[in-house]
Amino acid sequence: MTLKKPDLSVALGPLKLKNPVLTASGTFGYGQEFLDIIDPNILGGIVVKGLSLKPRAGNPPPRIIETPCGMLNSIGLANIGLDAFLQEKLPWLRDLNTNVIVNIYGHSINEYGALASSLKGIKEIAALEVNISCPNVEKGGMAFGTDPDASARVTEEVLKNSDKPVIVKLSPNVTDIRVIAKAVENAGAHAISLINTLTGMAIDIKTRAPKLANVSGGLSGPAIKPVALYLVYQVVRAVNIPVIGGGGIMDYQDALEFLLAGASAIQVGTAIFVNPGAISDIIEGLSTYCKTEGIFEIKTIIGDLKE
Amino acid sequence: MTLKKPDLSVALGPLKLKNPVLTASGTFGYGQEFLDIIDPNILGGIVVKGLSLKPRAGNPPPRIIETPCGMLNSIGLANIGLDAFLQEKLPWLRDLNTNVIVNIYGHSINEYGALASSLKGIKEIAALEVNISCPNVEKGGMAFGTDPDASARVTEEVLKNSDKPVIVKLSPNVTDIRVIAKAVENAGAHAISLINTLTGMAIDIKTRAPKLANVSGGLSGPAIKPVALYLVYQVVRAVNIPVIGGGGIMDYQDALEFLLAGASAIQVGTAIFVNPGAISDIIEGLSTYCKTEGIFEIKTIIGDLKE
Amino acid sequence: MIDQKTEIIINKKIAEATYLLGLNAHKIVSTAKPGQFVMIRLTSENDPFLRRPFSISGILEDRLFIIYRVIGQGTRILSSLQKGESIQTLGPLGKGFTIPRPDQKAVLVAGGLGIAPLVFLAQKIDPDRLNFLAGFRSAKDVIDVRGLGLKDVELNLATDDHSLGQGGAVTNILEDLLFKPGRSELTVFSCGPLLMLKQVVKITKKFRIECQVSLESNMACGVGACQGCAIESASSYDTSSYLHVCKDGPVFKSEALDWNKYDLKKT
Amino acid sequence: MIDQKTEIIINKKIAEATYLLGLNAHKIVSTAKPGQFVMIRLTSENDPFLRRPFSISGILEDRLFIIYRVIGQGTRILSSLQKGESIQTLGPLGKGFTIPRPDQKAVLVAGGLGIAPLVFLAQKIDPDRLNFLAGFRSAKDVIDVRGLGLKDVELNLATDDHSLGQGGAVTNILEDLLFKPGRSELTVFSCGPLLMLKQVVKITKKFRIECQVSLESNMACGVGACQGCAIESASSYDTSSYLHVCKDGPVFKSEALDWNKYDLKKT
Ligand SMILES: Cc1cc2nc3c(=O)[nH]c(=O)nc-3n(C[C@H](O)[C@H](O)[C@H](O)COP(=O)(O)OP(=O)(O)OC[C@H]3O[C@@H](n4cnc5c(N)ncnc54)[C@H](O)[C@@H]3O)c2cc1C
Ligand SMILES: Cc1cc2nc3c(=O)[nH]c(=O)nc-3n(C[C@H](O)[C@H](O)[C@H](O)COP(=O)(O)OP(=O)(O)OC[C@H]3O[C@@H](n4cnc5c(N)ncnc54)[C@H](O)[C@@H]3O)c2cc1C
Ligand SMILES: Cc1cc2nc3c(=O)[nH]c(=O)nc-3n(C[C@H](O)[C@H](O)[C@H](O)COP(=O)(O)O)c2cc1C
Ligand SMILES: Cc1cc2nc3c(=O)[nH]c(=O)nc-3n(C[C@H](O)[C@H](O)[C@H](O)COP(=O)(O)O)c2cc1C
Ligand code: FES
Ligand code: FES
Repeated sequence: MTLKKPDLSVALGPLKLKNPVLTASGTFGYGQEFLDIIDPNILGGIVVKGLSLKPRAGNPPPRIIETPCGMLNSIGLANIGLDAFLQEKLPWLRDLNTNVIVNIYGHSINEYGALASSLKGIKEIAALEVNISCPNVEKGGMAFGTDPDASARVTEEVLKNSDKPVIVKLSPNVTDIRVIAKAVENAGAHAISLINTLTGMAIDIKTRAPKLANVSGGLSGPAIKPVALYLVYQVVRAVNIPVIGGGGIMDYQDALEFLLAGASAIQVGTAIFVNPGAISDIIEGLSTYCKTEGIFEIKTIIGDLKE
Repeated sequence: MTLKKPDLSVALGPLKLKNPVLTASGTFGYGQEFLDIIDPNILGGIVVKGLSLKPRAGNPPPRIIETPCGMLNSIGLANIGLDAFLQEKLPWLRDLNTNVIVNIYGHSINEYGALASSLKGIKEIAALEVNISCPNVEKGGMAFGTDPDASARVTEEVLKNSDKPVIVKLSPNVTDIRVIAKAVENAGAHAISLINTLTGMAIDIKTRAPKLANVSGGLSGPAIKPVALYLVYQVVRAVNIPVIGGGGIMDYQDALEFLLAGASAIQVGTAIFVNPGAISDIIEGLSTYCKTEGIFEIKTIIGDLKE
Repeated sequence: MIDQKTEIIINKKIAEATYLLGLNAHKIVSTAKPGQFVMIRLTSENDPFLRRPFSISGILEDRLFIIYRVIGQGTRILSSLQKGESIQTLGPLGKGFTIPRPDQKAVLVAGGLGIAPLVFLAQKIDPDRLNFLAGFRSAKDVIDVRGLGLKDVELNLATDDHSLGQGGAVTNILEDLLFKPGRSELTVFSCGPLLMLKQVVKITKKFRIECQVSLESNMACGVGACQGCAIESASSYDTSSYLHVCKDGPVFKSEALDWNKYDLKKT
Repeated sequence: MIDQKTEIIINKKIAEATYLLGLNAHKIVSTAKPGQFVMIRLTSENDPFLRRPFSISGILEDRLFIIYRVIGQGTRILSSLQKGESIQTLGPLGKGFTIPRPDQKAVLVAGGLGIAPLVFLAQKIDPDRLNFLAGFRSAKDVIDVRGLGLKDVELNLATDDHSLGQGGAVTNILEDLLFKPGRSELTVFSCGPLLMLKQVVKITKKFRIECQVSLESNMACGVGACQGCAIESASSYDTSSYLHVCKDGPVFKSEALDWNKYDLKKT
């Protein structure tokens, strides 16, 4: 007889996850980098580094600056591009026993569509996460994500060219995120994820120059958790599709806050840099929490906020 | 012969400050609360707690929650109201040898105007700071500050009813702060201050309820510094009126970052709670810095960012 | 009120998860009164961010003592600090207890760590006129106060798990006591978990006995500047609907407060 | 690569603002090579937030040694940690030096704290085939390496202020040395401030001598996942324009890098 364990599985629309813990795009590479320490197969899913049609070198260094309880990055979506991804990374990702979600980014609406259609038919790719919220690129990125119409058009284009569940990743740098959330919902998105980073900067008082070569960057880490949680709370109440929450999650308690706010799954990003063990700690922590609290299925606490 | 000291004075349009350090509204009361520790007269200016026409009890408790490198507050503009301010606080403020700036808040555009006209003629009030950015009140507050037209109309109304320099305090919770900044500049504002708090929330995983009775609150402290600095940098480049920068300033190095980004003066808020001595440390730190770096006048480093 | 660097002279465990902290606070001690508190900065980094409020549990020459319980990040860090290290301490803050007149008798009712401010108060009261009731969860939580300037004071103990003293709630002892004659010259002073305080207030109200309670609330500034520590007042008592624990309290007359409003808060 | 709890066995000052840290790192040591580094988590709180990279300066059984200089918040905290405390250490990371063949001679050129990775490298080289040049600002900054497994190694010292060894830049010693015969079998290994490295690269290029340098860059992950530690490559050498210090380095052949791009960076 096997002992009954708490059921951590959750659903993101058509997508089934063995647990609600995903890695956030750009913080876990392709799952290979931390292999000595983290078995990607324990995850509910892995969201790979943002992918573009052509390889991108990214922004000039310095690209990373520590800030109080967080960090700024201006990586600029450096990535190997579609072809190398398919040849070098996909074979490895295929063999994983977890949901592989590909985060895509385009300069134009067409590029988003082209990426989606290139990934069509690859059944080991569980879903697409559409990044319309990167603050570190000149064209595209956040420019789409701050405008409801453009957000909707990108979503539609990806859907048209894809055979997979489409998750749209929103930017926190907007006046009313519910407007954007509703626009992508109406455009047909299967799920929404948030938040991408907040735009910020830092100045070196010795050189009197911006610390990042790119001047501004994206703020992530525990510093932004309260902002992320509130945006997730708002979006959950504005749409009827599942929401993936994240931003500053460091431990299982943080993860629970997002689940209680209504997120169906969560993403862990910057925490991995500081503590790679955070991934397994969070999954175990959620399991122990469920056991202790007598919660048989974690999905029952999603959105169970007492107001 | 007196030794020459670095000149820390700065100008905010018509307003002259002996140094660029102001206290942020709501964090230094009326200057009396910390009197045993901080002599308000060392300051470039003090911005008193947000004032409304009628007394406001504020939001129900809990009103304050610690977050990583910051805090959330949902005070809700609790204040004694105009009459009590004039009777109980003004006589004391009058005798101060620093710029007293009154932060005003109204439910409607008319209320802003009424407040401004009630403070007309009181020569010891150096300027008004118009709060169109409080996230913790249902009506008014941020509702004005996220809309360029409403921001402009509040500004115009205050100007029409006032004989003082008018500073408009902006919200960071917007898609493009430059649009709002330009709107208030065009409406005639003498200066702009930013940032007010970012909206955020926290959830108690034991009770499963929001930690703040008001659900959401305003995030302040070092966590938000990178965001604040970038918004200041953007606004400085968008308008031709002086900018007062703040958000998460803890020490003189932080203050310098804002001055280099182009702020003509800075506000210290939450730092005071953690370290009341921060106020004098910052003023002294700036003076020592100028001496060490051979800067005779601090105004020469305002906006001196090497890009 | 002074913000001073205070050197740790002692930081030792005195009960389950409970520590006695002694600080060299020569400036703060000079004006500190029972019921007042201090705000301690735990680190010069920014996490944990805010200072932590702690009642003053006693003063010996230039030494200030605090009794604290490790409950979270801040108190965990506090418990790891060593003798010789220094921390920044702001105080004394708030309004303390109105110390009973020499002709009055005082009943102190402590629940758990609520004993902290009452120890300082007890030091100011003639042991003959003092009845110190203290409830704890279990024997291992009991704090021995005799070493804290109270060598002649016997705690009237209750433990929830019946492991020491009287079994059950400390408020039962209070109620028994008030049934005895002579209660009119009594004042009750209490600090502890909210549920206990509510019970104490109910009992003293029934017997029409003056009751002063020390309350807690989340705090940022500790001095009345931020308005973060608001609690609901009994509107009959004060027309502004909120009081501030840091400035108007932490000690309040029980009738100043609106006890019906304090349900949701955890203590 | 392993992330393990490492107990501090020594943390002592060895020169001006410079410390030797010894860790019990039995898992990491088993595969560590000269030139590799570790990422240390300084606190379990969130400020300072990121781990800090430090080169491995030597290994003795299960002990891993680091030489570090206090320059900011993180290293200040590191220097305050006591023997017996534990910190989380991730390593070994990156690609190390290509250790010279027994028939080669090695010239190690250190600038200031740049000596840290070279000490470990020197431990792997026959003292007879080793020439260890080290420049420091002043005599008080000089790190005595003899206790660090290099008892037979004499540093060829230069100090900027002429207080010890040869006065002036350490690169002058290098240049003098390379003018001597027999330079063809030499490899130069260098680590130090950017200006010095540029000089070393210029000199070795002039004499057509192989040169391996160890570089620094701001890092978040240390393992190649974040792409934060990018530096410009010599495009002739590699078509992708950035290399990553944590994964492709920190040790690079000098010709792999685009030295013209490294002007603005502070070191
Ligand atoms: C006037 C006053 C006097 C106090 N006296 C004592 C005392 O003598 N001994 C003692 O052990 N405790 C006392 N407390 C409670 C003490 O302040 C908290 O236990 C402590 O702040 C917990 O910090 P933490 O980081 O360990 O817990 P965490 O739960 O991690 O703290 C998180 C945040 O919540 C706040 N917080 C948590 N619990 C409380 C609480 N009960 N009251 C107020 N804020 C809280 C913290 O200050 C912090 O901002 C007093 C509180 C007040 C307001
Ligand atoms: C591969 C590698 C090996 C290193 N080996 C050593 C060594 O053996 N001994 C030693 O003393 N130092 C070494 N350094 C430099 C060391 O990492 C920094 O001195 C240290 O991070 C400074 O931290 P701080 O908090 O004291 O300084 P702060 O300036 O407060 O740090 C702020 C931020 O900047 C980063 N940072 C600051 N200086 C550097 C730097 N020079 N390189 C990379 N990041 C930096 C920090 O990691 C942190 O994120 C190495 C750096 C790298 C990349
Ligand atoms: C170094 C770095 C690189 C990132 N790259 C991407 C990316 O390629 N695509 C994307 O959608 N988000 C990217 N992000 C954003 C994260 O996926 C995540 O949304 C954000 O960091 C907030 O979560 P966190 O605080 O848990 O890190 C990146 C973040 C960091 C720190
Ligand atoms: C407790 C508290 C009360 C505040 N009250 C006001 C207010 O009444 N009016 C206002 O314009 N801003 C108010 N603010 C915002 C601050 O003035 C400041 O803009 C913000 O906190 C960011 O700066 P900081 O990080 O230095 O605190 C308040 C902030 C805090 C923390
Ligand atoms: S804690 Fe700031 S007013 Fe009480
Ligand atoms: S530090 Fe993350 S890739 Fe090098």
